[in-house]
Amino acid sequence: MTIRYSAGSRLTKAWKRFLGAAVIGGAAFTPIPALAGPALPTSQVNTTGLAVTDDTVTVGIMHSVTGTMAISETGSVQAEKLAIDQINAMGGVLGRKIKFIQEDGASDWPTFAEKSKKLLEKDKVAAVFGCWTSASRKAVLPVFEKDNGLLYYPTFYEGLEESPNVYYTGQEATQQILAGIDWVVKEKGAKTFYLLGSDYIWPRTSNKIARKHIEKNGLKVVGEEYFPLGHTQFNSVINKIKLKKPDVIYAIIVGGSNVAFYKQLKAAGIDLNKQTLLTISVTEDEIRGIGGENIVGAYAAMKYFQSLDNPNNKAFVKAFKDKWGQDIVIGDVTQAAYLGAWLWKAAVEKAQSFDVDKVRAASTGIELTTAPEGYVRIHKNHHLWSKTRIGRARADGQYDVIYETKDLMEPDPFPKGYQ
Amino acid sequence: MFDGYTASELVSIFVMQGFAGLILFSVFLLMALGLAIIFGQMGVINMAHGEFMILGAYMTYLTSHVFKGAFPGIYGAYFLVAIVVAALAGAALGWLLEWALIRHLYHRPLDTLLATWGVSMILQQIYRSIFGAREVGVELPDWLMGAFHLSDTIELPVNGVFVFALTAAISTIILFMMFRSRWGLQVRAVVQNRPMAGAAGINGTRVDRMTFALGCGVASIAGAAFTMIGSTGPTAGQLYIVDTFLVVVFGGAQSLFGTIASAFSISQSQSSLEFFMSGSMAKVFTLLTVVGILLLRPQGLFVLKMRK
Amino acid sequence: MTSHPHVLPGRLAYFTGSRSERGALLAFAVLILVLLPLGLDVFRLNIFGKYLTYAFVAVGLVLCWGLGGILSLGQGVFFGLGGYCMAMFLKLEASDPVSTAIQSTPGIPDFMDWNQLTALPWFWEPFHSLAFTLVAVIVVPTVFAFVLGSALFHRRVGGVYFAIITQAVASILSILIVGQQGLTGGLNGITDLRTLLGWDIRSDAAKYVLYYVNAFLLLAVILGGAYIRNCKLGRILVGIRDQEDRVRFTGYNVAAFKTFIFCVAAAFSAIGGAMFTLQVGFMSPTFVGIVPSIEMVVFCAVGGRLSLVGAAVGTLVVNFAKTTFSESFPELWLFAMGALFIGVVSAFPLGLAGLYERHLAPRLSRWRQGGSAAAVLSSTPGE
Amino acid sequence: MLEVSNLSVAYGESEVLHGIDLSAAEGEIVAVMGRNGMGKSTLMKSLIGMIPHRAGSIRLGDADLSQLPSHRRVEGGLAFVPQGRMIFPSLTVEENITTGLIAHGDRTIPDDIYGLFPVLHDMRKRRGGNLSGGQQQQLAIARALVSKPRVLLLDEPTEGIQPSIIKDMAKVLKEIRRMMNLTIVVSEQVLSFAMDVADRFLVIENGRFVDEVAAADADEGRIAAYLSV
Amino acid sequence: MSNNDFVLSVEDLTVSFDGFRAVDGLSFYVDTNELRVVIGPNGAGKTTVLDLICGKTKATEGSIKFKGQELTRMSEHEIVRAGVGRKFQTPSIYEDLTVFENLEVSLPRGRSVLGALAFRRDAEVVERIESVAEDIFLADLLDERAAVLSHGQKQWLEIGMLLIQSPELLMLDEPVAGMSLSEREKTAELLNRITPGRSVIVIEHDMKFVKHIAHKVTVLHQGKILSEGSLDKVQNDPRVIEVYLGH
Repeated sequence: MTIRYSAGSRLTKAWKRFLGAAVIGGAAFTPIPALAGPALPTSQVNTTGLAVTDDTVTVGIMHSVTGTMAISETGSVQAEKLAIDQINAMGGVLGRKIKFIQEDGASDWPTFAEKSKKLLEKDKVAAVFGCWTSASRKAVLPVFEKDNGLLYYPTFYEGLEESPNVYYTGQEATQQILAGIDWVVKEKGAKTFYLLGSDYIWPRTSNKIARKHIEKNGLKVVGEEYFPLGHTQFNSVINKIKLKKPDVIYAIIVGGSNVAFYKQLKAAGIDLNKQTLLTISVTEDEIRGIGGENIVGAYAAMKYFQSLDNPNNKAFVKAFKDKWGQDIVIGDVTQAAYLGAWLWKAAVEKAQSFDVDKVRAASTGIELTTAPEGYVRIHKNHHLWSKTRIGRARADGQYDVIYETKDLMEPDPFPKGYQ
Repeated sequence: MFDGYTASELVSIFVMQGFAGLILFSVFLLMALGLAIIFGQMGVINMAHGEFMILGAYMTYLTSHVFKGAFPGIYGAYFLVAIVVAALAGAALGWLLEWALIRHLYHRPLDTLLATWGVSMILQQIYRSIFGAREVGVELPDWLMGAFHLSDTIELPVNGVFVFALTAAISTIILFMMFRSRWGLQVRAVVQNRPMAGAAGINGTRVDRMTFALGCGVASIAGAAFTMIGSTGPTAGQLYIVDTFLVVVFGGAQSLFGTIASAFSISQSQSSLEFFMSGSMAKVFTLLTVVGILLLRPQGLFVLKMRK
Repeated sequence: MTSHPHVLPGRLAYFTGSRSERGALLAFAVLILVLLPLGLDVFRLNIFGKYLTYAFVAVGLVLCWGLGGILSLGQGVFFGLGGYCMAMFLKLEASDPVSTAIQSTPGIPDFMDWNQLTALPWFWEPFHSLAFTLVAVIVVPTVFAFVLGSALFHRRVGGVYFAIITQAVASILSILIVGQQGLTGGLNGITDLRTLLGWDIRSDAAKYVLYYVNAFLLLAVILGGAYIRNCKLGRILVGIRDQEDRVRFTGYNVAAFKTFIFCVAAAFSAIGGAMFTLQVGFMSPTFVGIVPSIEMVVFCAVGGRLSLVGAAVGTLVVNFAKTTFSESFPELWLFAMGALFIGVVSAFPLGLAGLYERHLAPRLSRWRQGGSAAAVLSSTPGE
Repeated sequence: MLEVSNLSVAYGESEVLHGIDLSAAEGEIVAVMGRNGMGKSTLMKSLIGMIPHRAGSIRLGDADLSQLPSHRRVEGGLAFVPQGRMIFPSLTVEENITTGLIAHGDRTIPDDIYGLFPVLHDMRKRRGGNLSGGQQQQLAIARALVSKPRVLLLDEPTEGIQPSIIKDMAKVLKEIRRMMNLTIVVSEQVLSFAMDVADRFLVIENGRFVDEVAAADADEGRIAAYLSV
Repeated sequence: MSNNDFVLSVEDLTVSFDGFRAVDGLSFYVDTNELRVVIGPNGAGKTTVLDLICGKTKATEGSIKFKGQELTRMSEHEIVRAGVGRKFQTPSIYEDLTVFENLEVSLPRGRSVLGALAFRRDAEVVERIESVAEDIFLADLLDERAAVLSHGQKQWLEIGMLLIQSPELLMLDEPVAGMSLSEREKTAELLNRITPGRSVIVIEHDMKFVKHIAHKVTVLHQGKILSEGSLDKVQNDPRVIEVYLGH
């Protein structure tokens, strides 16, 4: 399932893949952009009427800044703007500065569809960085497919999708889930699991995969429950957990419900230093709302934590804080959103064109060694190869990274045997 | 359904579920009290009720920050201060709102509904502009953490006990104010016969404003209490509004005792159902039952019998 | 003061009503049939088409709320039910075994497959038929409204209580749809709808066609609403709103009339929902909840709760403002919208149409009729 | 003391009081006599401000009360015992009386009130709605008196009251007048009661005063002609 | 005697609100072609009796038979359809509609939902409405909004709205309240004109008016009949004098 790479062979393999891809050759991809040379004529890099001039290229940022989802999507907007700033500071893409048009999806799926139509059909943007919930992505998907747009989608999500017009820069479900469960089984000797989730497709699909994986390993799921979004009363399920005494609470609760869940868990006397809890939905962003003291000791399985100790990340965190304030926290999705613009830039430069078809053709195999999470590469199924890490929540709202998969996890949006 | 539980576990389930129901009851009642005062006594449909609750939550958040900065030594006490601050802030805003808007709409209850919906949108955006779109966490003082261990398997969370106690206290105070204070006397007189109350020398306008402010203040106290168990974000208030209205209507709009009974029955049924089915379905069933009973008995559980 | 001749020429006149109504309707028809299609590109036109689907709800509310005094805060339920019926048909068409070959169970909608369903649920089966679907779009929401309305109105639940209960119903249904995602598509809704009997509904040509279908349906609904308002039933409704007891003691079964108009409003909303699905290409539970339901009441209130055309115009104005505002000042949008609510409700209870009737129409008629206006004004009431 | 001039009241389009003039001296008891529907209650309600008047003035001493809301008129020295008593049924007797204290911010019910109406003291914890008609009438009067009025308005106090109690009521009213030196304006259609209490009679028909008689010259037959069926 | 000979027979009718018996074992009978006036002091239960007959209030005990049908078990609109019309104390008309429309809405044709939808304003309808309008002195005001009518005209309009339904029992609660003297005279003339062929019950205080119209007078006091008979008889009944004048 995962493919091993040695540090040494990584570049070579990528290189071969790169050559294998039948695209405009020559300009070797390098994550450190070349100084802007003589820009290619617009007529050559833009044959489909996108909003590209001799100096600028226009992209879209489309997230909710109002409504219930604004809470979650703010970080993504900030990351995307930071990436665009940085790229512009380095000379832009194909010698053109990136201009962005920001649209508010207002936490409302039809609005997302309407705004994506506007961005693609009126503004003719070269790419869109946006969406957060699956529902909003599902709503805009037909628009992107019909208008042949390009969407970089940052959120970890349920998989079950592979659109030619979308690049998924967060992890799909198996990447997060399998590594996490394997780890908890191995390290904690877990035998029984209690699965919890908010009531919509991502938690349900994820728990389905988790359950299959748990049962494949001969272990047991002792409970599985879902709650309406925004639910704030978890006392009943906490009582059940207390009685069932599972080895692991596997929680995929999202949004405001998290706050209630962890506070009530703590208040009920469940100490997460003793009771193992593994989540794939709580990033540093969510902890701000939950309060570090309420979740300290919990484990999270995802690909990025703010505390990751590598030079890429240090630079990223610093730049992010310099731009958006020192108090800010950066979660997994924020980092994934940051990757979007860079991946697009790399693909455009490889394709030497903004044309969507050419960018898409160039994308497979694009790698980013400058990614804050370390290294990512675009799989031909439009998802990213990435490592999965386990973090342990600290009282200050950060995670200690205590484990990472040795290998990159292969994205597998339609996992055989887990459906 | 009970397979796999031992007898003692079943007892524990019973006790702890009962207590979970009590906590839910406290939450519902706290939410509904303010509304019961405003809707039940004044006939105003305040759709911004949820936003008044959130105001209380944000006040708690601010108070905790002030304490962290200025009085770290007595940080644990911030929560009690926060409740007072929340009550005052809610009452002040309510006073203002009544003066600016509500008093012009007393004879058009459905229009108060629409206008206060507009108020709720504006308040949400104000919160978002001031506190940001993200949820803010309020750190609970240590003394509210943990659980009372009654037995090996029976544990009652301290904050749950506190919410329950707070609700009991607030309800008692409100009942006391309604039925023992001169202000409550005026409110009841105005509700029963507004023109006659005026002819007896009671300033109905002032009573209205105070009543509205009190209802809003209580809503904010509920919001402050919610920071212990829920989230604080600009839009969190909307989650509660339907439930809250149902509690009040189900209880019989003009009866505070009805509100208490209705909060109790709704919370207990939801809490028990949650044990047997998913949270979503439990909620659907509870709401359906409430609506069903309201179809049979539209005036709610309790009606004040009065001859006109 | 307006003086209507009490003998109307014939039944057809019920569809148009007074002179100013005729004028407003004509102007609106010109706007949506000629000016918008000429002035807007297909993208903007499609967005206006979407707004026009909300206008169905607003027109229904004029009958139910403005005329009959029944404020429903659950119209999203009917919009949603109509939309879902249409979406189920389109989804089944999009889920043929070939395009879904990748699934564990090909031939069922993708979200069912994700939720481990291995067969199509029974209530989906009839939605293979377009004829059934078209009937269901109207009948399902109407029957639902009938059951709810007759239960509530026979118990004489009205006013605020009715509003709160409809709100609770909206809340229940949206939790149910989100909770039963294997059957309904959950929070995502039913997405990725492509063709109607093989005709690609996403093409520009289809958007024009659907826009016009929608526009004509809306005009038909407005005419139907005008008929109801201008015929005897409309006056009975006004009577119920203002003097319910008098109507009851005139021998009318008040509950039956209330139920009827509630059903009509539901059916109108449902048509809007179905047209929404066709034009936007998906249906989502976000329409069933209380927030959109209340917003639709506001569209109606802004346009004028007593004017059919006014409500439709109000819907366009508010939504257009929302799009424009939220493009330029997303943060300010909620302030503007909130202020609009408060302003309309407290200062202009009759909305835009009220402003027109009160300020513009008299001036227009004076301008048109010249001196004869004085005669109208001088006709004093008896004694 | 009380000076009402040119008072007109209309319900919607139709005027029901057409320019009433009424004055009452300190310590005087004036009876406004008339059958149902002649405008007695309308007059009383507009005096206390429960319904708005279209024109005219209401002066008490030096103060013009006509533009004030009801509770300010009570503060200004008017008190009202309405037709049908209108006590607050779910409030206790004590609470009902207390509502009258609020205008002047007083805290306790003066003892002489219970002295006048001992039955109210006995029943002070009972709900007002559970009292008999006569007791409710006493309660309504007590509620009015605790606001320390200079002018007491009573609207058909005998309605629905046993004849024996009516006699007592007349006595009590005169006692009150004596104790507090009050001006009392009472609307009535029961002649015998009015004859018992009033110093002067005004007869109202169709919104106008049509006759005025001092008690000394009162011809029972003359007034009865206006009232009898 | 057979009570079925009467159009309306009310027997042992009682209604109590929280123990208070507003109507207390009342029995009375009204014949066809009869105009009955009910008088009595305020609070005697006059309006409550009308409420009970038309179904607005449900009786605690007793029976109300109208042409042999038991009204206490029927819903309000069924009672109206059986031929009972009732005018309220304060004129309740549709102020937003014209006089013509007020009468049209009251026309018994198109009483079902579908009937109302299919209702057509044909020559017959217009003729009927115009003739009733003539009766109630509003022929010239047919196209005015009802809101602009004088109080007395509103009273007439409500009477007209009942007349147009050709009820066999017409109940009028204070029909001349707020009317000028000349209006009262016209109303008395109207009532005398419409009584033949039906029964009319009127609650009224204006004794001059009562004198003009009453065939028989019933005096209610504290929910019971105090006296009944010709106007002369009740006016001289000492109990009536006592209730009205005291002593």
